Amino acid sequence: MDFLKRFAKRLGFTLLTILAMSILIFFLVEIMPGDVAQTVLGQSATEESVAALRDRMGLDDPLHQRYLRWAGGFIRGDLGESLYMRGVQINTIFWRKVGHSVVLAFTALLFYVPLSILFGVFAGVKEGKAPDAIISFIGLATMALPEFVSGIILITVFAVGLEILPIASIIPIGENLWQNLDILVLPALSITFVMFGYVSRMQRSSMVSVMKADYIRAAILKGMPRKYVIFRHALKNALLPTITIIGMNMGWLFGGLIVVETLFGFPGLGSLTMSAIKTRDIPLIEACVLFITFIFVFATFITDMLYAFLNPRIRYKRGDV
Amino acid sequence: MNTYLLQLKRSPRAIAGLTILLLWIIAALIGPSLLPYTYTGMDMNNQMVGPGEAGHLLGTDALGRDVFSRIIYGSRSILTIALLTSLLSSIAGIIIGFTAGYFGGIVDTIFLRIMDILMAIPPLVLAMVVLGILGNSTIVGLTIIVSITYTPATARVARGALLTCKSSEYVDAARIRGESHLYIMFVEILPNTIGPVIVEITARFAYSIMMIASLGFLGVGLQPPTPDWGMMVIENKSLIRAAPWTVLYPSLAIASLVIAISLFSDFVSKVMINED
Amino acid sequence: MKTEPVLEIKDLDVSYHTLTDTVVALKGVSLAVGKNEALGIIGESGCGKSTLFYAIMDYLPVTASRSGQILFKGDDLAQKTPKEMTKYRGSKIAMVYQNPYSSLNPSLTIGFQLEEVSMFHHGMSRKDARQAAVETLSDLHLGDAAGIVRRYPHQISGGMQQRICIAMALLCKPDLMILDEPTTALDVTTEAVILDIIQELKDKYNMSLIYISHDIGVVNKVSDRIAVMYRSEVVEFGNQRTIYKKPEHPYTRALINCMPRAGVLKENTQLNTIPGYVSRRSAAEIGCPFVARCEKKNATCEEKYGMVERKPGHFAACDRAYATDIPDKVLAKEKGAIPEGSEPEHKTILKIDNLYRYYGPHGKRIRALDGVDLTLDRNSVLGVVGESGCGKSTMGHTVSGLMRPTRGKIIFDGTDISVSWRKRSPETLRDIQLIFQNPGRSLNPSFTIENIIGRPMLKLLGIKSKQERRKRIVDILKKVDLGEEYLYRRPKQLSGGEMQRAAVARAFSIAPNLLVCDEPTSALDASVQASVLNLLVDLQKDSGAAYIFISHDLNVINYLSDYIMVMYLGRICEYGMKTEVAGSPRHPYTEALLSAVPDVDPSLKRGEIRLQGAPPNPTKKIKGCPFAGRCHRKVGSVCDTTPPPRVNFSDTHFAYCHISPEVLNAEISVKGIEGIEAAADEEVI
Amino acid sequence: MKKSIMLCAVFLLAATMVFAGGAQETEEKMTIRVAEQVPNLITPGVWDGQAFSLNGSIYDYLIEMDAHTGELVPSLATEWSSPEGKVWTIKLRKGVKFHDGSDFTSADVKYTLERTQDPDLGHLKAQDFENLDKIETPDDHTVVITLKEAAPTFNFIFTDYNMAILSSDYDYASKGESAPMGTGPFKLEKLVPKESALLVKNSEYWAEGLPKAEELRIYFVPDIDSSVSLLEAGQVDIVPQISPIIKKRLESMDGFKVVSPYQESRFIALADDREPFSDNRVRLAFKYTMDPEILAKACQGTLGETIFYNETPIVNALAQYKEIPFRGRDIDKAKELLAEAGYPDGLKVDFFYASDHPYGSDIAQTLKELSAPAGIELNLKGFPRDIYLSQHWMNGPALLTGWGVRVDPSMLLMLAYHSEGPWNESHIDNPRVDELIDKIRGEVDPEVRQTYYDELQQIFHEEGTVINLQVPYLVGVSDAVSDYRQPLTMLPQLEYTTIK
Repeated sequence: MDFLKRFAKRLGFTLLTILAMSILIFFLVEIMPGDVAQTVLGQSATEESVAALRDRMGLDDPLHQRYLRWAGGFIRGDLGESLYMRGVQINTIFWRKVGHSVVLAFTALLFYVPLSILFGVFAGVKEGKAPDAIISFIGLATMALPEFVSGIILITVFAVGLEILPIASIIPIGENLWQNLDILVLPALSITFVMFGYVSRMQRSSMVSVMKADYIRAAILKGMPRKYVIFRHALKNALLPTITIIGMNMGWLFGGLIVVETLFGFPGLGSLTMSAIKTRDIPLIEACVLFITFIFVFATFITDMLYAFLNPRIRYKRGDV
Repeated sequence: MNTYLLQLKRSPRAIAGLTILLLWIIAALIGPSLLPYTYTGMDMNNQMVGPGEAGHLLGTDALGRDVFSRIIYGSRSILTIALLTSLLSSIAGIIIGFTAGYFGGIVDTIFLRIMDILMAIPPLVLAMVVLGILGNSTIVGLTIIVSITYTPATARVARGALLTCKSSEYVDAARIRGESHLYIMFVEILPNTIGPVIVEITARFAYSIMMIASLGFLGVGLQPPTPDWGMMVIENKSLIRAAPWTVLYPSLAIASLVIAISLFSDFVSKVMINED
Repeated sequence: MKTEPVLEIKDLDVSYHTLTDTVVALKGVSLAVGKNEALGIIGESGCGKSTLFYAIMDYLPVTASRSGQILFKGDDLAQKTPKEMTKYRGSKIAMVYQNPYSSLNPSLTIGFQLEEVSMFHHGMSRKDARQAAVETLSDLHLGDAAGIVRRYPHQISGGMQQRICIAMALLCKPDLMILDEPTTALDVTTEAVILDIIQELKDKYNMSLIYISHDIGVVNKVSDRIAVMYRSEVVEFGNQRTIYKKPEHPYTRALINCMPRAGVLKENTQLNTIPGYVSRRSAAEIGCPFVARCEKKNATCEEKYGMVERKPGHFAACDRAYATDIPDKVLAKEKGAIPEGSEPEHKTILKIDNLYRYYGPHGKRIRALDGVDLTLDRNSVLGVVGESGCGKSTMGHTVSGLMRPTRGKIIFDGTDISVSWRKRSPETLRDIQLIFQNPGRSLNPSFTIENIIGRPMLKLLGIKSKQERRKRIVDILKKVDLGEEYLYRRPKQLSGGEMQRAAVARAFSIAPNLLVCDEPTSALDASVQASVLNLLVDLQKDSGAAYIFISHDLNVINYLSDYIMVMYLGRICEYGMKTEVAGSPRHPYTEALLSAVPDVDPSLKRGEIRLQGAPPNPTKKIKGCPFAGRCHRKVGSVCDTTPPPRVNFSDTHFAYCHISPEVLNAEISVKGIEGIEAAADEEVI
Repeated sequence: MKKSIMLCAVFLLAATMVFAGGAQETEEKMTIRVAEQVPNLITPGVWDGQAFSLNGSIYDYLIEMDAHTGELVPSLATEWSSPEGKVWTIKLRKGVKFHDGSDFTSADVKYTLERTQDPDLGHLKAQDFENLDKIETPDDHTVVITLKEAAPTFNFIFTDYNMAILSSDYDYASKGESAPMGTGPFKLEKLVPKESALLVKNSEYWAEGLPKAEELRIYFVPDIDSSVSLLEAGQVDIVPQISPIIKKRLESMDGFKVVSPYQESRFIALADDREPFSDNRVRLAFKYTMDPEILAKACQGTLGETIFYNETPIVNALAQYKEIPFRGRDIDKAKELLAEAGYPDGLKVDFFYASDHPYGSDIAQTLKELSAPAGIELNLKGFPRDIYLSQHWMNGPALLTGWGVRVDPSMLLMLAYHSEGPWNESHIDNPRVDELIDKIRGEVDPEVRQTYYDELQQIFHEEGTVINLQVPYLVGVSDAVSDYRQPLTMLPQLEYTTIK
């Protein structure tokens, strides 16, 4: 079936992109100015102690050798030793934080995907009328706010004003995220603002174009009531492009994650990346950035497959009867 | 040209967007010279005074600097960067997108692969990693880095616009006249892709403002004391309870500028797209 | 009218209100359709025929205003609310649209879209509905009905999709079926099959029909009575035969004279053209809509204007079609027979032999051109005709240099040009010009006409001075009767016909020796097409250039060409002089093609040859004759195994067929384009 | 279909309301909860001085300082003596055990001291201990240290935060970051690097009745505002290193108080080895543009109370401090001096600082504003702290660096102001200053030593290369906390602290 062939081709291509990504990130981080060992040992380190550390960390090996060792480790899930905190394996802190970020991202998705589809469809159906104008304007306005601006507005209203939600997202020691779900609400809402604006506008325009299609006119003139035509005929075709849009926007979602986690101090992958960059902890930076791109590329791949699966034109080959 | 003005008159949202944008541009051009305070002047007796007090329209920040003049001056740097970025990335995007789209074949597939890879890293992360290491940079540095992260997106749009024109018959007609590739690309096709390209430039303008503000917020914006709206927000974040105006007004400034541009670019896309 | 009308429209007005002005779409339209009667509606684009059926179905956009009565079996649809209309839509009045593919929902199975009609209107269960659907499909001669029901729209061919749409309309047993140009997007042979089916179903379910089209030939095949519309008004309404034989309204007469049809050849008649163009109608305009372009207008046209019953059952808004006080401007040339021996002197300019062109990767190679050879003389027209996918456009593109042939030789005026345009010498580039099908896309929208036409002069003729170029442009524009003011206009400001004439001007501005026309008039209305065809004929007289004229419309080919080549699946079926191929076709496919051609004269009868199925998949290698699968005179298994030999009927006329020449010659039937003269003029009802 | 979407949206909103309440913590054991900055390295020796409460509670020191009186009090060392400062005899406390059960003996002290000279460790106190000649351990509880040159105040070095006493047979190189182990009042129970640490009471601690609390929870929070909101939400009791703005807010609310145990220094170093500050007239001109009042306000403090200004490296809390009145801001004098030095129309100079270090960017921007009228245009170059330390510190014309407090000023002078000092950031090369520093280190008699200090401070005032702005180290504490002690050694003594 050509669907499987397409699946295999796309999967291969996605893995290729990830490989190319890892090479790009590795060299991008490597060429950064400043001597890593010098930074670790601090300003007082003597020349020979710096040289000793460089040797121990294999910083002087040829570049490709170091890349292979690092990539090998990454595949096995061992992200190597944190340069900054000697003796601390990146794994211990990395995967917990990734877990938190995935939960936050998922909550944001849970908020904005149904909402933007609901409003997008509603605005599309009522094209040109009052609700359409209102929803489009709201969409435009929220899309224009960077995450931290909407975050600050949310903080002033909910955390400072009404004081019903925590201003900072901290997990007390010994507890885990699931016992403190309230720290998820404000960060997720800040991301929802931007994503809602973008996706609802896309959903609206896709709904509008589907409503103008010939087969909708044919269905109505077949005597089918308008509501039935909207749900059974229009919705299925209108939702297809939205899947790809959500997939493509994962990049924005992760960009937004970093900003929001910094604003709320949320212990996720975003704030870990920020502190990694600040402390120039090279292996940690590489791990974080590569993981973000891995999720992003994988998400696009999944949405591609979902689109191909749900779209009969692609799923079934053109068989002549 | 008058058809555009006619349509403009009929869409209130576009007018609102345009007026706010023009206000900001005027503020950026002549604002700083009219202000009573310089953006770095420290009035240490009036630290963190509220809006309207002691002659400060929007109050002062922790160092006693006038928030209003810092915002006005900040508009100058953010507008210049955003303008330069959207122009730079669009021009680069057109050149790359056109060559790839026009010649097709391997050139095109290589281009697409590279674009996929570059687009795989969220632009904010890419810019942050580079800026984070180089430390606070100047307007030129920020512009170059943000333009590089946006070029893949504009290149893709330019390529799309070219492909729609390339398949039409007037290009075939030009080919069998023996016209050169450059002539076909930039004399025959370019004028017809102006619509989507202009739409892309205005959209990119709005996105780059958001990006620059976010980078400032993450602490990798402009070198102090040049006011950078994003930096102003993060610097005064700890005052959110004591002096909320120091955080709120820069945020509202960012919001108003970005919304204004989005409204206008929304209008431009409506006019441009259904025109050709 | 014999029976009580199923649908009666009285004084229907529809106008669209844009922000700046209001445009009239329908003005005072009155029509009636009897039970089991087929009403054809003819009109060029922009005459309001589509608005008519939207008005009937109350599916007008929100900016439209509608007034007048639409009586369907007595009750007035105009007063119905949208909710009540749902009872009428689909169950009492059903629709069939122009492009079948886009009228079917791509992500729902065909079965579902058929069942929902009967489930909704007749309250059937899904199982019964599916059963009804399968039965109706077999009515439409669709083979594996059970299989089709499970498939998606993109998995079946164009003709098949249109039958599904008709089945969908039939499923609710409507009293009235409205068809809006249902076959325009289909091939001639498929169109003939669909038209037969419609005719058959009309009688079987004794439905009444409204058939809307711009092509008189197609309408003749189906309708009993015909209404002619022009600029939002019905100008003539009457029996099918009298409309053709004795039209009352000058527009109807002019429209019929514009169309190439049996017996009309470039040698003996110049197509009648209607000067000017269709302008939008503002609310203020009164009187006859055709007055601006009518050659027979006189003082009475304003006041005495209105629909009058000129003859029993024949209404017209004017009766000056044959008025003699103003002489006819366009007179048919003396109708001499084509002198037998006077073939144009042989001076071959183009020779193609063994031309192949394949597309796509090795595995799935599409054989667009599968071994074509021909010769073309200077100052002559080669008409290339065939259905879609037969490779005619590919042939045009390889000759004009857009594409490089995969194998084979193209010799032009002695030089080998079987290479793409990049490697051709400037002289060759100047000598061969191409005119495209879609006028709107062949002129660069952001250029003025002056630099569109001027550019080839500068590039290929090297005329540096602007004044010199402008002078030449002006007089070439005059030749295509476009005024000097067109120099500074952009393509968007021109009508379809004007754009195509500008394209022709561009081609002729550098005096080419060979002009390849790829279906130049199929996107144009009849009257506009006529002006372009006349232009091509005149320009050939003084330039002496050779034409390769590609089209799927046999009437146009028959009118214009000297030689005709019939192609099927990338190969030549039959080649010969026009009189030979169109006059007395030999190859079974040419016969089938000719019999399927809808003709303007309703009385003309043609053979009833209908081809079943669709052309085979182009990617498969064909050993025998490509037409074997569908041939109605298939000799036997030899047709499938061995490629048909070349059979010569005269030194210019040959075909590739296994049927022996004797049998072919013996059976020269009168199946030619002239058709069988109607036995006697049936009395005009 | 549309109904199902509506349902899902309603469910979502309901879910968030339910969680808004958050789970309340219930515990009965007395627990001290501290919100610290996120530390980089915590292994003693390379520990760059963040998260003091963690190491302060895990490790013990030979000598500690009384938080109230400031005198040195015996800790692991019961007594220490040196007749002329060259040979030091230290008696060690008996019966002390490490958390892993091993005994505390003189071998551990010998290991800790010799570890400072370990080449590939890069110990921060390596220079201070170059003076070591040999270390003898006559018995398990006595250590005799012989120095190359006499150092009467050598004993102060043992109070430094990096001189935590380590067990000789514990592998700190690999476990120092993930499982620190010492003799201190609290034992490490669980450490999640960069996130949190749980310490429990060391039941066999050598001081009876200590520590008072059962448990010590430490959260590592990257963002100071988040820590403060935890304090206000009652989820933590102690938040060190808060900014003066937060101090103002906390004091305005009841239930909280702000403690200021000691002062940190912000040294503005004017490089003596390169243009333009190599010329003392330019240095003086820069000093004449200073305005301590404005600088204090920039740091949200008030001059003389929380913020102090002088032009010598000696912190005013120390006995050796000599009060020298401020020369006054005089722009014309500054211009005059600049003209004399060959800069009639002003000059442009790069100013490097750590942009994310407390007070850093505020002070930098204020200095630029103050010096501008005199024609000195500071080109501010801010970098994240670690890039600043690794690439720009020690090699810029003008630097702003944060320095911790040293109980014995001679240690600081040796490190930063002796011409061969390893951290001589201003590249000062003044023979008289070198001579005075050597004399101070060798002089046994305090009065004579003080005369050298006075002369040194006068030289720094007139031609020094440093401007010292002392800023308060502030700790936010909730009222539930009693007896929070943090002496000049910067190590909080949480063993005394109790929670109501």
